[in-house]
Amino acid sequence: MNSRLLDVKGLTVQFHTPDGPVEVVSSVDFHVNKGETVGLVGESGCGKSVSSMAIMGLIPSPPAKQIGGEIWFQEKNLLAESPDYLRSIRGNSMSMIFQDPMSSLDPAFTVGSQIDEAMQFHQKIAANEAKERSIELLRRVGISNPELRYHEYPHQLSGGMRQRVMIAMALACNPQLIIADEPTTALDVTVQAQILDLLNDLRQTFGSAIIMITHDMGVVAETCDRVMVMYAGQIVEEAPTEVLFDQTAHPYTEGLLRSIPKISGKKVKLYSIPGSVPLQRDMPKGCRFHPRCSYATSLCQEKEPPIQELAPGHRVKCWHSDQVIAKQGGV
Amino acid sequence: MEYVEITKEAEKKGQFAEQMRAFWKVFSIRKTAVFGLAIVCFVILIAILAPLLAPFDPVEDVDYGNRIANPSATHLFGTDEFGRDIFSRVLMGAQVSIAISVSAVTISAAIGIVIGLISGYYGRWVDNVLMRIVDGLMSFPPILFAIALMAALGNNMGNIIVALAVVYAPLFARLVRGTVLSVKNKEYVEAIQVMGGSHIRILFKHILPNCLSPLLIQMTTYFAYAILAEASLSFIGLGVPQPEPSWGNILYDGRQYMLEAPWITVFPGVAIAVTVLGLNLLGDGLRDYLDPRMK
Amino acid sequence: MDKTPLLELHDVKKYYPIKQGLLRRQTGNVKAVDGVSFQVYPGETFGLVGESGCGKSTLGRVIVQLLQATAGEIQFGKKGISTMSAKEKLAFKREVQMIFQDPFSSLNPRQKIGDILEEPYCIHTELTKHERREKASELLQKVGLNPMHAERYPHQFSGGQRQRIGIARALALNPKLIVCDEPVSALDVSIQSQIINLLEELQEETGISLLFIAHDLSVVKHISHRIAVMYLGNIVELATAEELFTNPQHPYTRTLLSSIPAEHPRKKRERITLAGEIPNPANPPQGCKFHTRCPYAEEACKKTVPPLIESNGHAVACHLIQ
Amino acid sequence: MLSGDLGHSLVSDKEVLTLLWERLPATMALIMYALLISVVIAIPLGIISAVRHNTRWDYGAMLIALIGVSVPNFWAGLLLIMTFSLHLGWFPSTGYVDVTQNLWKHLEHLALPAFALGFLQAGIVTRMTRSSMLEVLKQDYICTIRAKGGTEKVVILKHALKNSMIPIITIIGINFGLLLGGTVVVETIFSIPGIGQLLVQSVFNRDYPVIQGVILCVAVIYVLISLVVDLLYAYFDPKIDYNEG
Repeated sequence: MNSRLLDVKGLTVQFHTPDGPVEVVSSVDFHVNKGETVGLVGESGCGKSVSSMAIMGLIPSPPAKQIGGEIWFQEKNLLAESPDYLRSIRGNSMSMIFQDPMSSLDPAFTVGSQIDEAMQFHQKIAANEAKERSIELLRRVGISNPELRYHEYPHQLSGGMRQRVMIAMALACNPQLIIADEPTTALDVTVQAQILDLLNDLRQTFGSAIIMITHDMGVVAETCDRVMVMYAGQIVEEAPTEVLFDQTAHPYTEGLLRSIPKISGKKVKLYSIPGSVPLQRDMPKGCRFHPRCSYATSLCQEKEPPIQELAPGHRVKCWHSDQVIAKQGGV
Repeated sequence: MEYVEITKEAEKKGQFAEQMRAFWKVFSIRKTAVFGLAIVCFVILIAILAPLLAPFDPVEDVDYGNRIANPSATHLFGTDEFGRDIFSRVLMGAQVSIAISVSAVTISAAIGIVIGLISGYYGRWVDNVLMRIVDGLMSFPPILFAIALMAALGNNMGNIIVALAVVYAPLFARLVRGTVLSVKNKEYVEAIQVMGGSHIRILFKHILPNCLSPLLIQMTTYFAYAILAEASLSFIGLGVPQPEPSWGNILYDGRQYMLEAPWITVFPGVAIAVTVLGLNLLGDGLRDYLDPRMK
Repeated sequence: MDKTPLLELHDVKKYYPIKQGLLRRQTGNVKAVDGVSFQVYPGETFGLVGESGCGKSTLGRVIVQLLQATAGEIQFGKKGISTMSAKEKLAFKREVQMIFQDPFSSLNPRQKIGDILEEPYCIHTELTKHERREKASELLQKVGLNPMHAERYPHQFSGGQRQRIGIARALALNPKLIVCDEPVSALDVSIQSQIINLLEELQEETGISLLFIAHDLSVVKHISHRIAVMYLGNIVELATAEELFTNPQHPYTRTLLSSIPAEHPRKKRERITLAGEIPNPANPPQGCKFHTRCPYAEEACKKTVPPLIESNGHAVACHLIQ
Repeated sequence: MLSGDLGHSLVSDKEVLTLLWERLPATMALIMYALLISVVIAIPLGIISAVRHNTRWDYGAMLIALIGVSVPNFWAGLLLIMTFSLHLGWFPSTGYVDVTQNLWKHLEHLALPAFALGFLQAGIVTRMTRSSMLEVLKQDYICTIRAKGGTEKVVILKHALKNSMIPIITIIGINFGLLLGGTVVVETIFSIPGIGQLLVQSVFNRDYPVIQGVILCVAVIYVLISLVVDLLYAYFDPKIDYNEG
């Protein structure tokens, strides 16, 4: 229990819509240990970003109607704490990197002043000391000429550099947890590689735990120790990264992995998951994945599968996970 | 064959009704917008029916015994210094004021569409020349420009319409051009270009329909502006010639008697304010419905 | 592949003027596409990869004539586009179609799906309304949608479904070539593979040629027969998909390939990391445009532009290879 | 005309330029006060209604703004005179005292007209401030600041406000024409010897050289204002760099 940095229990998020309340995240449980990188994988609308925003306490209401469950961080249930307390840990012991570096920096202020701010919100620090530390951080995230860049505005930097600035900002107060929401999706391949390398490197020196939110299994393979796969607001599979790739136990994870074209090896026809993600207001009964699942039986249509622990740390929410694993053994 | 035609007609009508229903469903959520629409409809109705509703002739019926009379049962809004019935003058004034602003805005919107479409779609030197002219016209404050035009043209109703149309047309041209430019580079227009669709098809089937919603929103706002402008012009004696009633004219008359007969100025003022308020509410509602960015 | 090419590009260039100052005088050019030549054969999928700003999308738009080339010649079926008569141009526009990146802006929100799909027939054929409707519902079935969907509006569909509609529209006139500009990059992974499979099936069925523009290397590798890699407006390497991925020659291609995230946590690659950022295309480096970031650059690279030299169907533009 | 000679008035035989110089101070003072009043009312009101979006505060502020854009300024002027000078007697109803003669009297005379003129502008600016703030508050970088642990005060007054200023300044610049135009009516009502009143008088007298002079003068002011607006842009939007051309 001591090694647990973050413990999320039964997190549920409901949104108000004109058609009534909609549950975007349905009783999600997970934890993050100190210093580890955990992947949260899924397609758009699966609730992965909303979960992370809930952890940060950044879901505005409206549209949020209700946030249920518990989020334990540093011995405190964040959902029961005051907004002031949440603000005091945001950017301090818990920080965030956003997807689009083009729109995540305030265009009207220099990048330097925005990093200074991250420190000044939480520490009593003299302006020139903050500046010194910001320049050091910029150097640390691989920006050349940091003294010069400090005075530049976001529009003067490329996408890759802006994402480095975002990372510097997230690191400003030595956080214990960094939530990275699709940090490389908006970037080119070569830049993505640079940023992933940087994150791996920083994680070793700073010792922060990272929640890596992504839809890209490649990014998961590159960076994560453990992975959670989300589908339609629920976690459907959770495993150490290698186990997830080797002993996939949920049909959705299997589909995700198999629908990515392979660089190596012979060309085979791509696997594709039929249909599309169900809308929140007409969520199928039973297992939420059953209409798109090739293993589905009448049981799946009727009863929602429980979460089973197949091996230590490998949990899956499927009635037929044995078949899924068996099939891979056969290939 | 006839049967087919009939069903087609029915289908079209059904489609329109369906669209109107869809519109109403969203639009009616905003109570203020519905209120605005109600006001505008009410004012327009009054303007049309004014000759039937007015108890007195606004110009000819002069009640000498009752000059500057308080509002009463006979004269709902009182009378002015000639003993004319303010209620009738405000009703007929609605007709004049609305006719002027509707004509001016419609004409300027029409001119604006033509110039904006040509300028935005054709681009190059035509765009340069037209936009220079538009910028030149826009470098004068609208009301002063209208005053200058009225001074040059002389005041009668036709000239107010011309003056306001000239003043507003550049603003519509700019708006339409802006929309054309943004729609022109949309991928669905490019898809038609790749297919070899003609300019006529692209302009009228794909670009123009997409310009109509911002145009409608701006027209609503400019109806309000035009009503204010007409009133301002008349108020300084450069608008509708006396003794024809317009809201601005009545205010102009009432100015001298503000202390002893405030009703002469209060009622037409209320009429203007309520109409403009209705148009603004309606415009806001349309913007929320048609322009999702503003939500 | 010894057939006659369907599409041939000879040294095609597209420059955008940079206008500055009060008088909007031209002070330079952004060389978006700076001398590109290649051929696309009937029935093949030709992949065009590169990072943002390399000119791949501009090139696609030049080929479908949305943009005019500044210099160079594009030949389609033995006929130069610049020498085509108005009638031949219309025929060309019938045979070359395009699929766009953004499934949300590529369909007119005010048109019903049926009307969108009938439009190609309105432009190019004399079919009656009834026949056009038939065709439209056939198209919908072909791309895996319900013919009933013709009565709906674009906003009622998901991204993947809209992309299917875009494909149906491109297929309407039985074209010989479809330029696909990042057709799957806006889609979710599970939908991506559906669309890729659909394109492959349609190609098998109709023998159509595809020019597939994308930044995702694994997708391009999967779908293409031959691939060209672009950097700052030039092709730096061109080879068959297998050859390019197993035997990359150009330092830039190697960097790109090494940047692809691992497929499996145990198969992490040794990465070549590039120095610096992509130079400004308005002011590209002299000589080989890649030399400022190339780990192997020599004196010669700074001076002369390396030509694209082919041997055994594998073309590379690098001084160090020749 | 280009040499600065605008000719002579047909009525008073004074030089047009001299006439304009005599009249300009009153108009400029009136416009400045109106602008000041409108900004002081509108920006806080706009911020409140954006921050308290869809609450009673928002509806209240929007109602005030809506009345502002719907009430014609001459009517507002008449009502103000009726209430505050004729009935309550707090302010003089008409006339003008130059600032050099008596500052207090100067302000007293201009208070009502400036309010009548500024009310419309205030309505427009409030609405713009609100919609522009709402737009900015939706941006990703606002979320970044919250994620850094910034207080709402910092988020709104430092970041959101600076980013909202561009459209607000634009609308003030565009509607400067409305202010200029409004002076014509307001000066007439309040008998202020400004160029608006001069214009009306010369239109009635068919004094064409003066009309021409006033229009030219106003156009020059308008152009100067656009220049000021452009300079303000450069301050609020670092992307605009006039050195690059």
